[in-house]
Amino acid sequence: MDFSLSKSQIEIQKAASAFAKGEFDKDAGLKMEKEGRYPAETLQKACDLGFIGIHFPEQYLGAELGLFENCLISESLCRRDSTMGLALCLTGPGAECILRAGNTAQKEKYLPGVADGTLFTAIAFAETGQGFDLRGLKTTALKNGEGWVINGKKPLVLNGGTAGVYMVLCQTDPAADNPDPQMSLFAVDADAGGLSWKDAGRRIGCNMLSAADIFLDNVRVGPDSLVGDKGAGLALASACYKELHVLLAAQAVGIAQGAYDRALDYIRQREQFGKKIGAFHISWHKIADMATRIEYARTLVYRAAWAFDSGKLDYSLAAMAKMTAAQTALAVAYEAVQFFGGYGFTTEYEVEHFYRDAKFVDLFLGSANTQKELIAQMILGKMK
Amino acid sequence: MDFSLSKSQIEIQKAASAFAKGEFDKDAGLKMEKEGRYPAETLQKACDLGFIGIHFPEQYLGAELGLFENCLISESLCRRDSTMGLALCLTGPGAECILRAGNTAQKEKYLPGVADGTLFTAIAFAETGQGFDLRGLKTTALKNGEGWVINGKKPLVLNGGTAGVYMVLCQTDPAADNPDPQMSLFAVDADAGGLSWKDAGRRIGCNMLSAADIFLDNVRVGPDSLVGDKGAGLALASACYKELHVLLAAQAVGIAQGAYDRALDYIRQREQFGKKIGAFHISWHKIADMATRIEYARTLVYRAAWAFDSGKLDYSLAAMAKMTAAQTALAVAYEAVQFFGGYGFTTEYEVEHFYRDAKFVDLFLGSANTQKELIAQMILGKMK
Amino acid sequence: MDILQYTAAHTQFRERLREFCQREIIPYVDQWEAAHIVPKSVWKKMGAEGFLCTNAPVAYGGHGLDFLYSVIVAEEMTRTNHTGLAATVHSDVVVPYIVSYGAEAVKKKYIPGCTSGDIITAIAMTEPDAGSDVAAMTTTAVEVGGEVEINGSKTFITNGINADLVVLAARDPDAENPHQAVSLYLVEDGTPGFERGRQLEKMGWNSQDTAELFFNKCRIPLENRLGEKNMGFVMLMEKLQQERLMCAVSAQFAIEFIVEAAVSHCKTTTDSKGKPLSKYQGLNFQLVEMMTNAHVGRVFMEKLVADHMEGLNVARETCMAKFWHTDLSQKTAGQALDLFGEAALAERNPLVRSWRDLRVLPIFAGTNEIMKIVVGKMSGL
Amino acid sequence: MDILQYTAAHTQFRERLREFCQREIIPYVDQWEAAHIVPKSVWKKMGAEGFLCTNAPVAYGGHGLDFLYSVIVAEEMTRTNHTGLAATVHSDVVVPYIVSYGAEAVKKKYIPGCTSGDIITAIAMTEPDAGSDVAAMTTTAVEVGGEVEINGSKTFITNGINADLVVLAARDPDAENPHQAVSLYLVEDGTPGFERGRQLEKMGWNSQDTAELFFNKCRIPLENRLGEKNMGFVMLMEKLQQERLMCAVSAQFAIEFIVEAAVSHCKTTTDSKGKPLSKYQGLNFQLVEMMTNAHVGRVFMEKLVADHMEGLNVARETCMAKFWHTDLSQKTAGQALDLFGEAALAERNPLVRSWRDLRVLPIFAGTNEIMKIVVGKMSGL
Repeated sequence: MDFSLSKSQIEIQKAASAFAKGEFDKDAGLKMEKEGRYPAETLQKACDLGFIGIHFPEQYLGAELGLFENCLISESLCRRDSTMGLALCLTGPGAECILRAGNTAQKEKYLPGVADGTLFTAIAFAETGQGFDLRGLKTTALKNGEGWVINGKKPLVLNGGTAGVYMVLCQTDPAADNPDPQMSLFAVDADAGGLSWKDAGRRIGCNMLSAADIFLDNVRVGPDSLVGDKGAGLALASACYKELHVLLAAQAVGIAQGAYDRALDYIRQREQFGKKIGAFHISWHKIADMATRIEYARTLVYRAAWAFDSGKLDYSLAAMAKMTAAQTALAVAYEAVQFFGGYGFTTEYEVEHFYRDAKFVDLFLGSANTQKELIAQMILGKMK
Repeated sequence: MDFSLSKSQIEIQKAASAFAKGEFDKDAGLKMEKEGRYPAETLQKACDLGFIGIHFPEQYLGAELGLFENCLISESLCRRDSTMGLALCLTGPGAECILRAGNTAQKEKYLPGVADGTLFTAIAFAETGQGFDLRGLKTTALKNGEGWVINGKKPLVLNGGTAGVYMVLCQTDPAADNPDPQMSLFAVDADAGGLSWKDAGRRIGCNMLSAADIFLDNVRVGPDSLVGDKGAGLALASACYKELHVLLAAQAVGIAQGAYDRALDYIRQREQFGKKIGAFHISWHKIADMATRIEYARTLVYRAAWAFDSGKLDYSLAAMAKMTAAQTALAVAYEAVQFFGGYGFTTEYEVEHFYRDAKFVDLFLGSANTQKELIAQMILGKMK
Repeated sequence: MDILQYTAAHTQFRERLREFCQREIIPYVDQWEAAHIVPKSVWKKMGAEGFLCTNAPVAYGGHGLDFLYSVIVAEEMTRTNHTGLAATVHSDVVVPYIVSYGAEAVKKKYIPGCTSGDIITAIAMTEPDAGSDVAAMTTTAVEVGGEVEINGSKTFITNGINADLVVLAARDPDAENPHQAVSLYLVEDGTPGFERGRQLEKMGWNSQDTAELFFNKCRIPLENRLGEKNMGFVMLMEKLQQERLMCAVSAQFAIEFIVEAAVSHCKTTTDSKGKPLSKYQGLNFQLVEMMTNAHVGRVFMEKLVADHMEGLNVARETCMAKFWHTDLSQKTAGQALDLFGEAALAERNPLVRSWRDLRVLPIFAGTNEIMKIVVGKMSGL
Repeated sequence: MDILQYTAAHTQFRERLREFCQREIIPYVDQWEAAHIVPKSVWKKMGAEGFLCTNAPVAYGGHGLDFLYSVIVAEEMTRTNHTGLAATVHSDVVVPYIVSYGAEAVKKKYIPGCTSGDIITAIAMTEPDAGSDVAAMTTTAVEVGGEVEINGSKTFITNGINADLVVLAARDPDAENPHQAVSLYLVEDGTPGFERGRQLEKMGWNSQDTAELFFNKCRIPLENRLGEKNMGFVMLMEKLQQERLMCAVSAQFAIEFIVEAAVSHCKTTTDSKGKPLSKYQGLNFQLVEMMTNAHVGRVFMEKLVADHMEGLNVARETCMAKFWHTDLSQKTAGQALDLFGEAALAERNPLVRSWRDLRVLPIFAGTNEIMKIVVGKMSGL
């Protein structure tokens, strides 16, 4: 085993940190978070420097690197500013579907836009009340000549309203008796007739990006909209979740580290009862716990990212990484807020949005309950 | 980064697992645990196969491998049987002092015996009431001609009574005003006049090894007993703890994995209320938690072992590994006992001693409170 | 056994109040959250219907009702899932200082307005650089002739913008012992030299007009001092039991509110095969644990309320409750969001507001770390 | 307020019992732990001094005292830090079956001996392959003529070796509904066909003679049936409230015993500079948290005991308490060992025995998972 980053990985990490340090303005960030505005200029610069879509092939403006490098960037950006980091790293969650399963035409159509910051993408898989799996989705795509007609609704889609394309998971054989109903994945352009959206309002975190409920009302799409094979939708969605779980986990590690950095700075400066907060023994216990959690979460997340790039990541390790890192981010950010006391509760200091963003990452694409389902399915699922 | 084991590491791991599978007899193990007997024959075989002292240089019967390989062996043996594993892996906790800091004569005198199973060693550092550090030790070693006279007592020394040599940490300048009092480390042979011991009885776990209170009453040792430099005792003891913390952490991972293996087997077989325990949804949640903890603990421990072998392990990462792995072993073994129900509480099934051994590893060489002290010292200690 | 003796009158009061909340509060909460303040008119409505200062003596214009009415108000207000109309802070934290320590004339002057809702009160203790450390207070009060001149600033003041009357803690700059240097004063809105600072923007409590207050050569009549000079610290200590108790009580009611919502969500949300989430055993057990903790918390809280009503000194147990209940509220709110899953990402889910609002409970009225220090000391550790 | 009304008589009883434990139990515990059993003579001593079956009616030879005396016995026995002399199981779990369901003659025959300690009782419910699943019981009882023939085996029977009288649950092989198939019988020691199996070796409870019992064509008189035929399940359910309550009660007392020991250790153990461990804030807070949890648990437990004494149905709350208290006991015991550090490695540290003994509490009398299932059902989830 070798736990050291390669030279080029260290360079990427340094570059991302330097970029965040140079471009993220604390006050502007706090304001944008509050107002739910998108940092468009910063995205442009991030794209110019190649941070977005670094895992894309070169012909689609990527650097042909791996999930590992993508994770290093995510971690560095979120460490500097949790909301800004999420905003920059989650412009293209649907792009992974295209990248991993799309055909050449689809890649050409969508990937360069994601990499140069002109296109936001969205995944619209889940629906209300499907429990832990996606088998019960009600959105249908029915064959109509060469193409398809899509009907349904998808609640609370991240980037809803701003995305140029939606990856929509649909039932394509709703009448089938098959206990594993046939699902397929479609890339539906935002300007497709019949697609509409309604802003979903502020969220618990990640407020620089938009979110909306998406309505698909007799949306007609051509055969070229099908991503991957007909009937492969569930597998593709799961694979996409798997990659995103690791990416979110890396973001969570960044959030945890950023909250920790701020807490450590604060308790080294701030005095209470005549001594630095950091000199209180309870601070020692808390800091030791926080640091330990960050170390084990980061190490696990790196392992998951490495496994993905080595072609051997299973659902269970991805889910473990997501659950562990998100819970670490939450616990660390919680204590950071507590160290700051009353100030920690105000939006003047950053720790409160690190805490909310940690909860966002914890819930987004499945809370711990969902992750446990995925893990146990791998271990015990065969038993039934 | 590369999270895969090398070919030779995989072979070592396989060999250790195969050895444990072939040589550890469940019923004999339960009996020896209960009676506190040492598995001398098994140790002999383990030594013959080179599992003990694998990290020693070849001239001292080792394989010149690293802490990493030592950890892999520890993990594999403890996984098969927690108590047997601890018994085989902890015959020589004092040997690390000699290996890392002893002179050639000391290495020649002690290391081969440890590697061939004829010599047990012990560390006798801590004393009652020294709080979190070792600065307040009362055992003294006073210069006497060329040699030293040692007086003091060391409670609850593992391998006390069976060890051939004790690594005794002493004050060598007790009158000094130095806030960091001068301590030195001595290798005291068990047959030194004035050294006596009193059996400390059964422990919460690790009951195949002995433990005793050690009394040093005007024990005269020669100049060749001093390990490392005069005054270097505290640093050497800390370095020894650091290596042992990682080793204990690997043992904890093995204990966790072994308890998990048994739980998983059991819930796949055993029925309650007409279905397999493993089919109850709460089992899914528990197993997912257990598996996740094991993964992050193991990954962190491997990283610490790798860091040691790469010469860059700090006290804090070693302490994190110890704390995380021990708490994982405890939590996992606790749930394993719970899955077994009433049987889990009996000594007929192994999970109860896995649980007790987990608590042993958790407490031995410092509970979480001590580990947090070490971690925070690295982070906040400079502040004061 | 019933630890608390609710009578028919209590029940009737609760029903009236619940109806009031449904009518006058809940429909407006979103609006107030956006405005970061509640209109003064709603305080007056609440007063007019008899829900403010229930515990203040009739002789001074209060309702003279027992402390259980305060508990009922706390419960029903918690169930409105907003914090702007901080009636409990007003009626059960601030006004009791006036009742206990105000001169006769002062009581007669202010308490009727506090009861009617014409006077909204706030307590100003915390300072920007002092945090939990009362001994580090820098706001000064110098008594000269028949007046007192106040200089300094306060922060994190609940009802800060709306407040018509502020109970202010300030130091005597000449006193040597910092624990015998603090006095309490009443400062009216409009007094020259008393200015509001910024309204604080926060993670939660968005309808609450938490603010900074500034005092610059602010002069008030000497009769507005509460109690003896330099005895403020003792008075604060004396009243902290009830303040911290109300924290624990509010946390308990929030926990119950959240558990009910989580149970209802899990019972009514079904998976694709019609199985409710509550039948998934892993989630079912979480609900059971949440219900159990809520039940344990309820018993602990009721016992403490009963002891408090008997006038017992339960300062130690109250500090325990303050951290125990507010910590549990964090855990419960987090678990509830997990049960909602992605649906809990959006603020349109009311439990997101609960989660955000509750985060301050382990911080204010003495952080939970301070509570543990106090309990440790009182336990002889 | 005092939730439980301890009188001077209760206090006097407690003092007498504590003295008895100091004299007759604590000095011998190590011996009994090594022997894996307590001598029958100590049961008789305990009976002779009036500490057994305090709650059984005077008319049948019991002491006719209120349930608080049972709570006192549980508390004082817990403080002996051993489990061999399982007086609570005898007096408050097993004998109540005889009191409630025994025929007049049966009660007169056995209860005086139970009270004097001449008859030690056990309850035999659990079977090797059934675990918590009563419906899977395989031990059969066939009533033929005036006799009952019993065949089968039981395991994990507390007081199994010492028991002179066993309350046995067995199935009617002809009954169709497994929940209306179980009857309860009294089987005396020495009845032909009733054999003890192995004494079970366990992680803890080492002085407890937990054993397997075998019944092979074991014939008992029909009058030894408790209550109606095939109504055993209902009787078990009826008595489970008290059994589970006693689990929670014992866990609570163990928690308090451990917290006291941990506090005392940390106050008296000093570091090299004379600073007690309890002054290290990280440890100090742990002690405060342990004390607080113990206090919360005490209030919850007392309320439940009071309700139980009033005859209320608190089955749901009792199941909550059973898992809440026994889970807390695990956490508390673990934390205490951590505070002792390496000194807690050796069994000569009494808290190691507490830690080992307590581990069974979340397992027996219905695992904590079963408790959660029951609470969930009773809560309509």
